[in-house]
Amino acid sequence: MNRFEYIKAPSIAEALDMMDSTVPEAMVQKTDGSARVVKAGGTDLLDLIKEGILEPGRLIDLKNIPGLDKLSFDKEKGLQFGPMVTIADLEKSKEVKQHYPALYQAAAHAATPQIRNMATMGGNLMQRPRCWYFRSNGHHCRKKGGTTCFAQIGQNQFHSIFLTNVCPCVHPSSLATALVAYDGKVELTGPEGKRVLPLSEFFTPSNVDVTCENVATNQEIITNIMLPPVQDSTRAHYIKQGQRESYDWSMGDVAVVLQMDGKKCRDARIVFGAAAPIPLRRESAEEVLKGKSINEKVIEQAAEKALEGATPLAYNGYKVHLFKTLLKRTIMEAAS
Amino acid sequence: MANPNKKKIVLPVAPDTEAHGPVKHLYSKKVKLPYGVPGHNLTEMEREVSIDEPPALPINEKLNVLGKRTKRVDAIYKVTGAAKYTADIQLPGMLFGKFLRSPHPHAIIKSLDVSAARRYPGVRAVHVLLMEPGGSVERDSGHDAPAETYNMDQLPRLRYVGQPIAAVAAESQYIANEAVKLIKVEYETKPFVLELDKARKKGAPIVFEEVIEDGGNEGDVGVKAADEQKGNLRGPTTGSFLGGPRGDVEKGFAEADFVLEKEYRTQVQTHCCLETHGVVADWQPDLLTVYASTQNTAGVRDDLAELFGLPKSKVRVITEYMGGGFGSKFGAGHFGVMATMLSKKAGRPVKLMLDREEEHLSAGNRPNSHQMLKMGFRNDGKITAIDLTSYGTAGVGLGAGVGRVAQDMYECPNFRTAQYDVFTHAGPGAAFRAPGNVQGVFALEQMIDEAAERLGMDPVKYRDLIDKHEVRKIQRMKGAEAFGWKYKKPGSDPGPIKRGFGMAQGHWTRFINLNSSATVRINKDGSVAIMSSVQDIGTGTKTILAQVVAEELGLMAEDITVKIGDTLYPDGPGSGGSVTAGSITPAVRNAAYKAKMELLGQVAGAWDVELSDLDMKNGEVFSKTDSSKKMSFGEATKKMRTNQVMATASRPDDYGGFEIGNGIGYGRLGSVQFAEVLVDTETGFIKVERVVAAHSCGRPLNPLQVESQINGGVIMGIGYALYEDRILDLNTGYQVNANLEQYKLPYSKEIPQIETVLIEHYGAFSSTDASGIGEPANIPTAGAIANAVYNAIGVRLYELPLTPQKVLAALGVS
Amino acid sequence: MKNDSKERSPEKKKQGVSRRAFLRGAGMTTAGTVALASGMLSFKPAEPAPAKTALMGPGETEVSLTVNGQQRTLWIEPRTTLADALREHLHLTGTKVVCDRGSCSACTVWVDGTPVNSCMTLAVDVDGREVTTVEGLAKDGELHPVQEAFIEHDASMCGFCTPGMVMSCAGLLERNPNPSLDDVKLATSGNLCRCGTYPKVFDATLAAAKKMK
Amino acid sequence: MNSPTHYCRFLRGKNAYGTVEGGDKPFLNFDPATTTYWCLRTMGPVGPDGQPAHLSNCGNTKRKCFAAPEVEKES
Repeated sequence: MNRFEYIKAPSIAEALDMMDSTVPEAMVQKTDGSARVVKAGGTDLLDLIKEGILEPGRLIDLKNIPGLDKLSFDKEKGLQFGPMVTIADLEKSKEVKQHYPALYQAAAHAATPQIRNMATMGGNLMQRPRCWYFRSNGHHCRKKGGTTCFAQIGQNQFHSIFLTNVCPCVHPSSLATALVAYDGKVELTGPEGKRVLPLSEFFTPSNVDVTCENVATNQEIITNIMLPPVQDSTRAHYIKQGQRESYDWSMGDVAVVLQMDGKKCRDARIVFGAAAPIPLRRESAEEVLKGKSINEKVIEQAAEKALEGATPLAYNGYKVHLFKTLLKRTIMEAAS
Repeated sequence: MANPNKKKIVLPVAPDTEAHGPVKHLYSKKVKLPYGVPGHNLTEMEREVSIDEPPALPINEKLNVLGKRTKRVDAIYKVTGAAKYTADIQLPGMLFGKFLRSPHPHAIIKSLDVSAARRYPGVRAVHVLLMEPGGSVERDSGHDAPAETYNMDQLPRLRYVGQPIAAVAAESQYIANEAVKLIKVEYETKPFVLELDKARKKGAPIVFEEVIEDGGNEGDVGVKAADEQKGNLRGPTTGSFLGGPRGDVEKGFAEADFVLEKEYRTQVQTHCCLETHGVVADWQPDLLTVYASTQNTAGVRDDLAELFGLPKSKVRVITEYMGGGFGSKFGAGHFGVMATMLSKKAGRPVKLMLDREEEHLSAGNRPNSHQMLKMGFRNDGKITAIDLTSYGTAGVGLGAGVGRVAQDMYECPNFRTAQYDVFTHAGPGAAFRAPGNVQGVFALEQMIDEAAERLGMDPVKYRDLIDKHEVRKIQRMKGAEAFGWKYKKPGSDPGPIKRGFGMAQGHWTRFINLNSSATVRINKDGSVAIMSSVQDIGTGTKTILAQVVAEELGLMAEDITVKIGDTLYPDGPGSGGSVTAGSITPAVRNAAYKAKMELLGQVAGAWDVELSDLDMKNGEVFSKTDSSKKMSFGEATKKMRTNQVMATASRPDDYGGFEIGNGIGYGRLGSVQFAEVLVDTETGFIKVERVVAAHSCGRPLNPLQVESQINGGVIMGIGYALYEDRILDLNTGYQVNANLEQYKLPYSKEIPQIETVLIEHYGAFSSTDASGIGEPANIPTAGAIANAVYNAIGVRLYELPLTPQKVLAALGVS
Repeated sequence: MKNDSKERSPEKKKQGVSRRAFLRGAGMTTAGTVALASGMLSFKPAEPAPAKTALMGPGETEVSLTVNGQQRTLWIEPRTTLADALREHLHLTGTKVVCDRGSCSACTVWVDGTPVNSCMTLAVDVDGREVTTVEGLAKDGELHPVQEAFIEHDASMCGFCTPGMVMSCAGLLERNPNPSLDDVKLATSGNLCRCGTYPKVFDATLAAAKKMK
Repeated sequence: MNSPTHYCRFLRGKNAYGTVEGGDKPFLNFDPATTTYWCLRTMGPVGPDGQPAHLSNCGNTKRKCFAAPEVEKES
């Protein structure tokens, strides 16, 4: 771990004033040890620093800024929570469990209980991928400004099966899978004010910019995450498959949010986690479900459609079948 | 494939270890000892033993402390955080060390410059590993070494990522870590090979290029690196202490009604000790003190004494608590030698603990294997021939054989094996909980199950037919009963999630280390202490020693102070090979018995009675004939003439002698395990639901701890069967999962319901008749799980670990 | 690592003596006594901690926290993790560092009553907060029921994971006095044990829960 | 067979049975297939001359790095 300065920011405005880099920038452009980056729970940031792949000059801690750890639910307005809300806070919230079961499931299966107590939702959405080449100090990969993708030619059993052409790392947040399925939005605050983006537009695929995973600039901080209200017709489910049931990263996770009129599906949102460098919506599969009664045949069709266009790598072909199974099971559970 | 090497195998056994058979004693006596399994075939065995031996112990049922579920004597220090491990040692003025390690799997160091590191504020010593054949131990002497730069003739060739090159000692770990990065190195990279199959192909990069002249050993262990056909190959090994080939394998196959021939593969597993390898070394002019996380304090002392030219009396190694070793923590290690070197240079204590990545890369691993097993069977079930050829890589090291289960578990007149080591550019292997046997069982026990199916026999009943091991037969019976074993047709469950049942068994040679000594000291205040260099690596050695002495002196385990893990005390055995309980407990009991006799002799004088009239029990010393003569243990010790009574004893030979050499006891340790699994055929995921583990370890001294060790063996076996795998990047030679996040080990939700069936088995071998359990507990698990997976899905998997990828591929769905 | 009482670095001098630092210096013994008397269930800091907004580091900076009921002041670099602060500076080596990345939970301590990984927490982040380590679990010479049960059920082997396991399991019982086996497995699902003590950890924790009723 | 009567004093090994020491100390009952070796001088599986440490090589008095055993020191 390199030496760094540390300051507790008293307010958003001051934090914005103090920061000068995103974490990706500090790893690619501003690598001279002077980068000033914000820190929330710190679980991912410390990991990067300990590995020696991030050497910031200053950490700006957001924990003391009042109001960022609030979670509120309103039947009309939906769910809203600040970036400093922890994964454990979501897991423990009765409202989340009752109204957003897919989000609850994702929270309950993320990381370890200890990490869930520490990791914040802002940090969770901003965290860097877990690709073992990216995380290794011995591999200067594209994501770190290099020219080689070691995963494409190397050990890629846990890598992506979609959007694999530039960097096949998978997005590390399994909570994002559920949040995107619920059509969540994120509020970014900068010196000029706030902007609100659907989460589906927040994440950046590697073929657009390989060095970062989202659109937040070095003058922006996540200040709110919002989910729309759920209807009486909303049905949702989330399944995560890790190699282990205990603490593990996802090999594949699926969130499905359906709007059901009786047996008939009015609307559907299907998102794959650990399938691509971003939480990946499968619109083509959603179209299969829309307007139909959910039965085994329809589900089968949706699963086939959802995996169309997959480009698995040398060692992760199994994921295609895995996702089909997970998707079928998730739809089945959601609809039942 | 097998090498039909028919020449006589002469094994390198030193002349003084060849003697076996009962030892002739100058003064002997005859004792009757329990023999067999209570409830089955318990009888008595008369043995002629030395006159010094204590009287025979009855079976556990008739004892007060031994065989009883006894709380670990040091548990309180573990649950409160008071236990000090090597990683916790802090000495005044202590420095922190850090290694520079190779970033390349194969390279020559063109030049190396340590001057910037040496100048870095807070750095107190730098040491470079130089290759100077015949040179002195101190290859970079003193603070003011003239050479700040080194050239390629002096420096080692690098053969794996993580190979140590140099190290620094500094005022803090941060400074040491930073300074190491300032060492300037110029590398010339070379082609490398990581894969077992590729390394043995013609044209593969050669790990050791020079021909080694076979310097005087039988041909089958020579390194023939320059031979293109055999590049990177060592071997084959065709024999072991259990003998060489037997019978005529070709004739055996000709006599068979059917022959099975299959290939099996196992992966590289890393030890993942929770406490990493490391030491704190404190070089003082009159004594070198080393706190070491080791399984063998005496071995570390001997290594350092030899290397630094010190008398053994001037090296003290201490291991009060240690956080797991599993076979990998033997010897002083590169860290131990380096820390000592740095401490000597800096004149201050140096702590050098590996970090988690270094632990994976350089602290050892279980080599992988590619086994070609061919067996002939007759329709009546008899095995007519076994032919096993194996290749395995321990990286730049050796020892990748697959053990001796195929040779020795089942009756078969015709056997041969050819076991090859393959060199690759990866970190060296190390002994790992039942070296070879775990790999071997995965192959052998699956083939036995295939034969049983072919014969239309229940796998348990089939083993009853071909396995002559008496105790294992009882284990199968009791285990099957506890499991509710019923043969189920493979793949017969409807629906995508299928249940399967399987079993496998293993065996382990009973090893005894005769270099096992201990002192028992009884103080005038009634306190009692045990002293030995033997260490408790988490198996519970401290507790069983306390129990043994408590039983002898009529006290309770908690009355005994156990001071072990310190080479100031008499030498104990290294804790590996499941030797510890069987080796050190008789020494401790014999010492306790001697001390007891000394104490009773002094009491007899004070009371004016015959020594033979006195005994101890329930905290009292009493006359066997005069009930008025009785006092508490504490009162009795007050009568002592001196402040303490002390006795030291060493492990005598096994009663009845040894089967082979000076330490291979009669009677193998058998183990049988049953597994129940669920296999999700749509995702490929396997869940182990239940394991019944039937084991024996001679006289179980503390069933509570035996159970814990069996649980541990089963859980480690689950990791090996389903999750663990060292994954190397084939383009850069790095281990991509050198952490505890991507190197997957079982955690709480992977733990099945485990039931232990413990068979008490008396062999009349020693004054405690105890044996170890560490290894036997780990051997059959992966085989049992593999058989259960087959039973669930009806398709057999021949390669570990049994990942979802492999299950789906075997089922033909992806 | 460096001794706490060593010469102070220039960064510290710049900060001057704050009111809090003065109070702490004057009343350390009293604060410790108060915290002990208030019992283990009180995780509120003895003194509400106003946020320090001054720039700290990169050299040593002052951090003050309550550890096992006692107020402690440390001079450490901001990069120092809580695990290192406890082990190297306060010599509380019961907390173990195994993976050093939050993957094994051997370093589990409670911050304001919540189990966290001390290897992934910066010590400066817990300034003014209350930390409980395995050494602080026993109260008035009485072991925590989970510790008692671990001894009784042989839930430690080599013992290196044990402090983390104990903190996870005791933490569970503080939140949920009536756990199921699944609850115990969930609470320890981030705790790695290579010796394989899990079955006995489960037994011990369930037994401790029964005893606590 | 021409098995050496003694081995390099710096050769060490580990098999299931226990540790194996060089010099005049005996090589204990032995399974060549599962014994790992190291050289005390390099603390790795390779001798100072860059060749593997193994029973078949380290009894070789012609090897550049061979060191004859000394009488055991005990005091």
